[in-house]
Parts: sequence; C-alpha cells; structure tokens
Amino acid sequence: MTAADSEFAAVLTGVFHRYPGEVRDSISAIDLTLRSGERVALIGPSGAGKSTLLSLLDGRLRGFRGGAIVLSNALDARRAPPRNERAKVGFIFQEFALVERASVRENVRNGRLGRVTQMAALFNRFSEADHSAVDRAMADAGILEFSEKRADCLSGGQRQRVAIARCLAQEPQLMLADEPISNLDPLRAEKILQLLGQTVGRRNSTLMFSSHQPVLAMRYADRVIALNNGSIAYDGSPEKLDRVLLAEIYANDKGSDCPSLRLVG
Amino acid sequence: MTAADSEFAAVLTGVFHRYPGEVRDSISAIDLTLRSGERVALIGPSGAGKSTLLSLLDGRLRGFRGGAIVLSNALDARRAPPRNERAKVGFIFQEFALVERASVRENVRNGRLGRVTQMAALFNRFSEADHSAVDRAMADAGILEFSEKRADCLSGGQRQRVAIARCLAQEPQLMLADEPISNLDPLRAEKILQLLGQTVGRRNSTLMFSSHQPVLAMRYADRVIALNNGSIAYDGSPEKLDRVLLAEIYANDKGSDCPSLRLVG
Amino acid sequence: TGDKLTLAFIPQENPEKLVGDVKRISAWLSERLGADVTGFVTVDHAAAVEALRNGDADISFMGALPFVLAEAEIGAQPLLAEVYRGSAFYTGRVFVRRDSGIETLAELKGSDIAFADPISESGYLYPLEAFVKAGLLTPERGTSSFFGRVYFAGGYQQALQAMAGGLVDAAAASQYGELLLTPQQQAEVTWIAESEPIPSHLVIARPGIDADLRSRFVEAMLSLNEPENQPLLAHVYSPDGYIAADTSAYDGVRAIARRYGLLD
Amino acid sequence: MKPTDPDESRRASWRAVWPSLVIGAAILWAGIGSDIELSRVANAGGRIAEFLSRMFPPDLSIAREAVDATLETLRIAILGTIGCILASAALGFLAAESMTPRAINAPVKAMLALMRAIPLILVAMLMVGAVGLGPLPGILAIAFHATGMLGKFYADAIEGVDRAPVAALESAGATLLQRLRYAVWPQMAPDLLRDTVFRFELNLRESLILGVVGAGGVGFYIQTYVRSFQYDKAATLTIIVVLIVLLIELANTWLRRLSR
Amino acid sequence: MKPTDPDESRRASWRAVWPSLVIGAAILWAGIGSDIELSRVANAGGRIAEFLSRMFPPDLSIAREAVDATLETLRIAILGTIGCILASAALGFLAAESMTPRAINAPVKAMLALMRAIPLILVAMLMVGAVGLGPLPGILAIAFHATGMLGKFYADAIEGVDRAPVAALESAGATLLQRLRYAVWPQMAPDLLRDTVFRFELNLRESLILGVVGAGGVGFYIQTYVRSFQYDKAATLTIIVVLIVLLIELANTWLRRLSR
Ligand SMILES: Nc1ncnc2c1ncn2[C@@H]1O[C@H](COP(=O)(O)OP(=O)(O)OP(=O)(O)O)[C@@H](O)[C@H]1O
Ligand SMILES: Nc1ncnc2c1ncn2[C@@H]1O[C@H](COP(=O)(O)OP(=O)(O)OP(=O)(O)O)[C@@H](O)[C@H]1O
Ligand SMILES: [Mg+2]
Ligand SMILES: [Mg+2]
Repeated sequence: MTAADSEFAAVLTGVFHRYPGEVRDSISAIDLTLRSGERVALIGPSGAGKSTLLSLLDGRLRGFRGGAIVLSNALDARRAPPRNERAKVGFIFQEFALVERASVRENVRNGRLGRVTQMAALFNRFSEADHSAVDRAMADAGILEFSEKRADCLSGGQRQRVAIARCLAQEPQLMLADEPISNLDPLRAEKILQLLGQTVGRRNSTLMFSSHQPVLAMRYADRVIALNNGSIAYDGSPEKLDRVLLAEIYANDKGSDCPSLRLVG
Repeated sequence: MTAADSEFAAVLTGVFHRYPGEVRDSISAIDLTLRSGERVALIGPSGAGKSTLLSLLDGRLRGFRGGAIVLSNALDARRAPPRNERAKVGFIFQEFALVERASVRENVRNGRLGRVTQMAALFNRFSEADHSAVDRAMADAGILEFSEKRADCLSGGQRQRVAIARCLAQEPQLMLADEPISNLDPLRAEKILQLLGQTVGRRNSTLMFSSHQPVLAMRYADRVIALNNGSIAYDGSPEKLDRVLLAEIYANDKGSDCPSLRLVG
Repeated sequence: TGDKLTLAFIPQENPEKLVGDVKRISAWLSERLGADVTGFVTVDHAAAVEALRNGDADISFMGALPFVLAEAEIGAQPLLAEVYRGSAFYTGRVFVRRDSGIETLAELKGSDIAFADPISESGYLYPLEAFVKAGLLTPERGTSSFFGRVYFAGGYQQALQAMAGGLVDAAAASQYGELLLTPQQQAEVTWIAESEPIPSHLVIARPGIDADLRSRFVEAMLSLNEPENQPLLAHVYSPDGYIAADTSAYDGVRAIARRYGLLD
Repeated sequence: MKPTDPDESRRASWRAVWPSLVIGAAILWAGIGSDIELSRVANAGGRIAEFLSRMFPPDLSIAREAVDATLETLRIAILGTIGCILASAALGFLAAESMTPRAINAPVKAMLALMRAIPLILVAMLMVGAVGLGPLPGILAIAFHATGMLGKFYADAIEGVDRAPVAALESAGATLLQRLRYAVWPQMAPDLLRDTVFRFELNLRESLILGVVGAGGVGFYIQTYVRSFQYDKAATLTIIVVLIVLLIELANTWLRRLSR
Repeated sequence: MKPTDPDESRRASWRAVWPSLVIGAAILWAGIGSDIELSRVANAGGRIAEFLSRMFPPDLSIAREAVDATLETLRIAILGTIGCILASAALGFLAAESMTPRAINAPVKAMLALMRAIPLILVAMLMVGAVGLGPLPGILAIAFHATGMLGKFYADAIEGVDRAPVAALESAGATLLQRLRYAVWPQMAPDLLRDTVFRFELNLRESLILGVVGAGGVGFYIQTYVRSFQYDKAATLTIIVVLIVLLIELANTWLRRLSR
C-alpha cells in the first residue's frame, strides 16, 4: 500500500453480495470511497442493504464479490481479517449483541479485547489504560450508573447504550454504527450522534452510521449515502439532499407501496 | 363489572413495581385511565419505565402493587390473565420476540393462537378466517413478499414488521406497541403508525404505543403520556405538549446529564 | 525380606464378607511367608488373568474352565485344588420342575432351557455334554437343533429361578445350585441328568512367579488343612481343604473347551 | 449485584465461593486418600500396545453370528428408545421449570434422578421377574432406565429455549399446548433430535448389561469373548459397534442440518 | 425456502420426508421381527410386587461395608470426572463446529463417538492390562469412557451459544481464546455445569463395571448381590446410591441458581 492510501478509510469497487439461498442481491455494484475523518450517514428503506454493507466493511461478510479495502487491508471473501485489523474497526450492532449474563462493565470491557495481550485478558488482567477507557466510554454513553447490572436486566435503550460504549472503549480508527439510536430518546440520540462525531474529530478516525431518522442523521453527518435495493441511490452532502430526493429514496424500493408522506419536519 | 366499565380500556390506580433486587421502582404511583378508542403515545427517556408499564397492561408483569383493570378484567400480580383475556390484548415487542426458526407466515399466524381451538391449532388446522387475517396483516405490514423466509434471515426492520403483523393478525381490542417503529424508515414508520391508528378506529379498539420519536408519535396520537423515572410527567393532548415541556421530560431523568438540545423540528 | 505377593480374588456370594476375608488371609499369609502380601478383588476371572499376565498379581482363584483358558492364554500354573464336601470333583445337572412330568433329556426336545453362562463348566458345557452323550445333539450343529429357545441367564441362580418361576422348562447348573433356591422352590424342582465329574475350583499362579515363593505359598495353603488353621478356610471360599493340583486332572476340561471352540 | 450495598455484595461473593470450596475439598480428599501410583501410567504404553496387538487381526470368521447379534441389539435398542421417548416426552415436560409450577417439576425431577439411580442390572432383574427372559425385559429395562436420562434432557431442552417468543405467544392468548407446539417446539427440535439420537446410541451400548437377562445381543457376545480371552473375536464385534455408532453420528449430523 | 421456485421447494420437502421414512421403516422392522409377547406385560403387576417385596426390608447389616464401598466409589468417580473434564475441555472445543474448521471438528467428533462406542468392559480390561489392579485403572477407564460423552456435550454447549456476541467480540479484535473466555464461557457456563454434574452422577454409577479393577465400589456389590439374589442387601446399596444421586441433584439445582 502506498502512503496515499492512508487518506482513505475504505475503498469498495464493484462489490456484490447475495445471501445463500436468496434470489436477489443484498448489495450490488457498490463503488464507494470513505475518506479518513469523514462522518457518513447511511440511510435507505428497511431491507435496502445497510446492515449488509456495514458488516462488509467490518470484515464479517463472507462470500461477496468485488474489491474491498478497509484501512489499507484488502478484505478476503472467505475469511475474517487478522486480529489487529479487526481491532481497528469498531461496530455497534443493530440488535446489540451483548453477552447477556455478563455485567454492563464486562460487556464494555470486551471492547478492549483487541488491544490486550492474549494471556493477560484470560486472567482478567486489564491495564490502567484499559480501565480508564472503559470508564470513560461508560460515562460518555451515560451508563456508569448501572455499570454492575447484568445486561439482561436493562431497558432497550440502556442495552443499546452498552453496545455503543463497548465500541467507544475499543477506540477504533473506523467506527461503524448500525442504527445506533433506534432505541434512544431524542435527547440521548442527539447526544450519542454528537459524541460519535466528536470522537471521530478528536482522533481523525472515520464514522459511518446507519439511521432511519434522516433529519437527525443529516444534522451530524458530512456526507450521506442512501441505499435502495442494494445499490447506492445518493452519495453527497446532506445539504443537497432535499425532500424530493428523500421521498424518492424511501418510496422507490420494491415491496413498498407507501403513499408519499411528509418526510422532513 | 358494570356496563359503564366498557368505556374504559384500562384503569390503573396507584400502581407501583420494582424489579427483584433493584433499589428503585421501575414505575411508581401510576394513576391512569385509558378510554376505549383512544390512541395514546407513551414517551419518556430511556429507562423511564415505558416497557414496564406496557407489559403491566399486557398482564405480563408480576409483583406489582396497586389496582389494574384491563378490559374489565382485574389483573393479578401473581399470575397471568386467563386465555380469553390475553387474546384480547395485543403486544408488539421492543425486541420483536420472534420464533427464529419459523417462517414469517408461521410467526404471524402465531398471533391467531388465542382464537382457535386448542386441538385444531395443534394439527395446523386454521380456518379460512385465520388465513385471511394472516394474509391481510402481512400485506398491511408490507411483508407478504418474503412471507416464506425464516425470521432469522431478515433485516432489522423486516423483523420488526413481522412482530407488528403478528399483533395485527391477533385483532386485539387493546393494542400495546413497544417502540414499534424503532427500526423502520420514516415512510414505513408513518405508514405503520397510520395503520395502527386506522385499525383502532375501525374496530373501536384502543392503542397505546411507546416511541422515541415524539414528533412522529404526537402526529398519530390523540393523547400523549410522558413517563419520567417511573412516574407520569405529562398526560394530555399532543397539541399542548410544547418544546419546553418536552425538553423538561427528557432532560429531567436521573443519570442523564444531557445538554438541552433542540427537540422538535 | 523384600518378597511381594499379590492375590487376585474373584467374588462369590458375599462381597461384604469377601473384602474382610481378603484382609484376613493376606495378613495371615504375610506373617506366614514373611512376605508383603496384598489382595485385590476383581469382578471376574478375566480381569484377574489380565493382572496375572502382567505380573500385577501372582496368585488367583478360579474354576476349572477359566483356568484352562488362562493356561492357554498366559501359561498359568495350577497350584492347589479345592476339596468341597469331601471331593475334589463336582457335577453339573439339568433341573426341571416336578410338575412338568419330564423325566428324560429326550423329552426336552423343542423346550426352552436356561444355562448359567457360556463360560461355565457346570452351568453350560458339562450339562450340554450330557445331551451330546445321549445322542440328542452335536457340538457342530449347535443347541438350536434340539432346544426351543436357549437363554444364558447370567448365573446358576438366575437360570434356576427362571425355571422355577415357569419362564423356561429346564435349567442347567452346578449340583449345588439347588441350594440357592428357597426351601419351597427346592421342593418343587428336581434334576433329571448329571454330567461327568468336573474338577473343582483351584488356586493358580502366574508363569513367572518365583519358584521358592511359590512353594512356600503352596505349603502355607496346605497348612490350612491342619485342624488349628481350619477356621481360616472360611475366609477363602470355605472349602473343606486343599490338595496339590494335578495338571492332568484338567485334560477333560481342556478337551471340552476345545470341542466348543474356546481353545484352539 | 448491588454496588450500593457492599455488605450484600460481600455476602453474594461468599455464596459464590462456597461451592468452589466444597468441590476443592472433595477433590483433595479423593486425590490424597487413594493409593494411586501415577508412575504406573508412565510405562503403560508398551502394555497398551501389547493388549491391542491381541485384538489384531480381528477374527472375521464370526461375521454371521455378529450380524445376527447386531440386529438383535438394534431391535432392542430401537424398541427401548421408542418406549423411553414416549415416557420422556411426558415426564420431561412435567420436569421443566418453565412449564410447570415448582410443586410439580421438583418431584418429577427427583423421580427422574431416581430412575437413573437405580442400577440397570436391578431394573433388568426386575423386568425378568416381571415378564421372563428374552428381549422383552431388555426392552422394558432400557426404556425405564433411559427415561431417567432422556426425560431430564428433554426438560433441559425445554428450559433452554428463548423465553421471549414464548411470552409473546402467551400474550396473544395461546394455551400451554399451543405455546409448546408453536414457540417451544420449533426452538428445541434440533436439541431434541440430538439428545434422542444420542440416547439411542447409548441404548445400543447398554445391551452390554442386557446379556444378563438372556437378551443376547452384541454386548453379551463381547463380554463372553473377553471372558474367554478371544480378543480377536471381541474386536470384530467392537468394530461393528463402532461402525454403527459412527453411522448414527453421521445420520445425526445429516438430520441436524435438515432441522437447522 | 423459495416460494418462487416450486420445484426446489418440492425437493426440499422430499428431503424432509426421507428421514421419517427411514426411521419409520426401522421401527416397523424392529417391532414386527421380534418375538415379543406383549401379553406378558399384562400380568406383570403381581410379579413386580413380589420382586419388590423381596427387596424389603433392606438388609442394613451391611451398612458399614456399604459406606466404605460408597466412599471408594465416590473417590473413583471424582478422580475419573476430573480426568474427563480436562480431556473433554480440549476435545469438546476441537469438536465444536463453530470453533474449528470442518477438517478438524468432523474427525474429533468421530473420535469422541468412537470413545463412547468401545464397550466399557473392554476399556476396563485394557486399563488393567496397562496399569494393573487397584483404583487407578478404574479411574482411567472412567475418564476415557466418559470423555466420549462429556466432550460431545461440551461441543454441543459451545455450538449452542448465541453467536451474535461472539461475532461482536471477534469484530472488536478478540482472539479465539478471548472469545471463548468472554463470550462463549459466560453463555455456556450453566450448561457446562449441568452437563458436568450429570456426567459425575453417571460416573458414580458406572462403578458397576469398576468392580473389575479391584477395590470394590458400590456397583460391584450391587451386581454381586443381584446375581446371588440377595435383593435385600442390594436394596440397601441402591438406597445409598439413590440418596447420593438425589444429593447431587440438589447440589446441581443450587449451583445452577447461583450461575444463572
Ligand atoms: N429484568 C429487569 N431486571 C431489573 N431491572 C430492570 C429489568 N428490566 C428493566 N429494568 C429496569 O427498570 C427500569 C425501567 O425499564 P423499562 O424497560 O421499563 O424502560 P423503558 O422506558 O422501556 O426504556 P427504553 O426506552 O430504554 O426501552 C430501567 O431502569 C431498567 O434498568
Ligand atoms: N441472514 C440472511 N439470510 C438471507 N437474507 C438476508 C439475511 N440477512 C439479511 N437478508 C436480506 O438481505 C437484504 C438486506 O438486509 P439488510 O439487513 O442489509 O437490510 P437493512 O438495510 O439493514 O434493513 P433494516 O433497515 O431493516 O435493518 C434484506 O432483503 C434481507 O431480507
Ligand atoms: Mg439493518
Ligand atoms: Mg423499553
């Protein structure tokens, strides 16, 4: 990789993917370049392929075709990236993916696992830096208060914030967030989006988050990518994305016979 | 019960609840009357007790104190209501609660189980009425297209719509929806809220739904109830709920140190 | 001295007694031989022979058929033969219920019979030989040519119980097997045929055992015949006494074992 | 876990230490008390090789009897398994904590433990006493004894299902049976299948003890051959058993793939 | 399931019918072929009562020996269980489909099946041959034989965990061992505990065969008593076993409550 590559967080060229046994591609013909330091919102109707695209960037999608380079590492369609590459990319899961029987703190600490030595972690030996990163992440996500509660004794929004804190604790170079505010009240939602944006700014890392609240999403993104039926329907600045375009993006997917409703404000 | 009761879908008087081993009440001193035909939005910060209150009305909350009458049936803090009462109250779960290995259609059909005879259902014998209710619910939720797919092969928003369709197929008298639009794109979200409202209007049933999108929620509700730290902080018409009040509701909860951000528009 | 001797016992009727017996006999032998004698209980002769093979045990106690098998397998040596009820021999018998009216072996054609165990001289091979002698069957054609159904019940007692309970028509067991039934049952059954004499149980040694130690052991065991030591016999399966074993006494057993494919 | 009450949390961690202490003490007692010369393990290699060499080459001359015995064993195992599936379905359901009140599931659980605890040989004798010699007592003994384990497995499988969809169906008005059929069953079917096939495999091998009751079968032959030092013949039968078990394992994988 | 391709879905449903056909045929064969007089079951009631009456009152005169034998059995079971836990942890992990590639897990799975398939009596003989008499061969035999089952259980438990958090940890850069420790372990600990305690209980009862290797555990006594029709003594020992098993069951419930 040349030095010039480092200005790109990710480069996808002609990526296709289809889930086994399906008749339609989940994402198709994706060409996409993420620049370092960008904050990108990913929008599009339900089933458009947002989660699939994000998991591709995270190195978790198997069996795609096309070229995918993430943080200078070329992804392999058959196997997961090496550990140090995985540690650099953080992910907030749409359905949280918490370890239910573990405490909030343990769940957040799991975000540090990519950075500690194998043996140290096995015996629960985390460094001071790890502990303080975990505490900071929990404070930022507003979950310090119930840090010793078990993950399965939380409300939906509390669980979502644990998932967010885990990713924050990881301090990744590329942060991928799949509907990170779906279960958060508006104040918290804004706070979290702001926080993710700040984190990115502070460390010149990159953020891509999907959301079903385009108005909010556009407020915290430098760039918006819209997916529809697996393809990119819009890629540009939030400012240029007007009501008409938005309505098109959401109305235009197969299997949707929605009337054209007010979308903004 | 007197005839006058039937104009009330639910009457709660002085209801308290605390999860085992917790130090704070999840809901406290709730006095609440739901009139038949009402469409009520339930809002409030994450962890305020919305899911708890909804599950109380659904008859699934054990160990509460106080009086709770739902559709003329007095709830028991120690056991679930009888079958016919449960069948009358529908619930859309915040985390969907689908049977993963079953198909979309089977999941939706499960909503009919309260209405068929025991034996008929065991041998997969559903009536014409059941089948058409299931088809209608799937069409309304926009999931007919993938009705034979397995529930665990769907996107987040698709899964949520299966949960909604299951409740629609149940044709309940009281419909309780816990964050039914959290994973839906704006168009679909509006469509679903509209649909739930219409269903209620058509059958003079009652709707209570929680949401973290107060703007959307207020648009489709006759009445808004706001919870904060387990207590009712607002109960009234959506029109009277202005920015200041909203900001107060969301800012005022413990463990939240959010700056006061713009909440509306 | 540094002599070590290990005994492998095979359990009989009273295991709770056997464990104590093993201790008593080992202690007595230790003193008598001036050697370190330990005893183990094994569940059957196969494990005992396995231990003899590797030198984990030196001495064991077993019946004539297991002995000839062990002899062929590992070269086990016969040391002593038990004398039981005044004889170094006993027999196997074929039992039936009195009310069945059966009096000869030939009448058993097509009936169901229970044997004790396929590796049993008195509960299987010898009684079977009685049928062969009577010309009713041959080892080559097998038991199914004569009997209805053939069961291996697992032991004398199970076989006799099955017969006494009416589940089969006849049972083969040791001549002393009858004593294992209740007095009431004993009155209801009788035997209709008896086998050739079978050499009684014996004490055997592994092939490589130190010759001096062996002869001292034999001598010690024979001293159990003396009146003052007689009570100790109750701790080694209660024979009347021991005599030196004569290897040719087992030729008959060897022949039968060979005939039924247990020996090459 | 209440960080606000240190006393309580200290008590909780003590409660967690207790079991470890008990288990540790038991292990210590077991290890120290027994006269085990682990050194003997060191030079066991040659002996094992010698033992195994006695099994080779397997004596294939008994192939015919072996096949007959195998069929007999299979038959007993199949019928015994059917019996225990039926009993286990009922008892397993009753023993599941998520299905019945404590007053029912606790005693049923204890009863299943008891059924497992009664030694198979005793059950076998009881059955011989009850229905005579032959395969029938073997089948009954297997069915009875196996229910103690399979019923427990079924209960575990029922308890292991995700409760959310079960609660959702209950909320929709589904009866207990309907919840079993439409929420519990689809979730646990693969586990059930796995456990049942596994128990079938075990039943097949418990015919070892069934030789006792005149039921014949592979186990009886193996036992007899071992006792007459015909290890090469025992090897032939063992190979057959191994092949069958591997076949079952294959079928299991295949079935599970279908049911996933 | 693709509604768009009826052919494919028809083929799929055929694939689902196949196993039922095979199983159905096997049952039919087993049921028809065997000479089982089910009528005998009808009048078994009295005989069972008679049999049980022979067990009462239990002969308590052997209580002392019974207690000694029980301790011996416990010791063998504990040490055997430790051995099989260690082996099972390693093999179970290797056999789990979600942990290792097919090229590893399939052969390890087969090996575990093989370990289960070898009759315990043969394993016991092998161990006597290898390390001589005393408790050691019993412990080794138990450890070996039990690993075939427990390793499979561990693999099943690993395969049964929710994959989402495991994937989340993998995405965060956790190594295989770390994923095991922090995502798999917390999820499966209760299952593991349950399976291990269960196997301990089984090991306790497999002392039946352990009489083979000297010292004499409970099982050996029971077997001998049953074979010599001293049912009242067998009853005493059975009661002890039952008590221990119930105790284990209690401990199990208690431990699981702690680990939930
Ligand atoms: N099973 C449980 N055990 C203990 N505490 C619980 C449990 N479920 C919820 N809680 C607590 O009860 C409070 C109310 O939870 P509830 O789920 O009702 O909140 P909510 O308003 O639905 O929040 P959200 O918007 O995040 O879904 C929270 O503080 C939560 O931590
Ligand atoms: N495991 C799977 N197997 C088969 N098809 C799948 C699977 N996961 C997703 N799909 C399908 O792939 C398409 C894209 O799914 P994806 O989850 O990427 O959508 P999404 O944009 O994230 O939607 P949402 O907003 O609803 O979460 C959908 O049509 C979905 O049904
Ligand atoms: Mg998604
Ligand atoms: Mg909630």
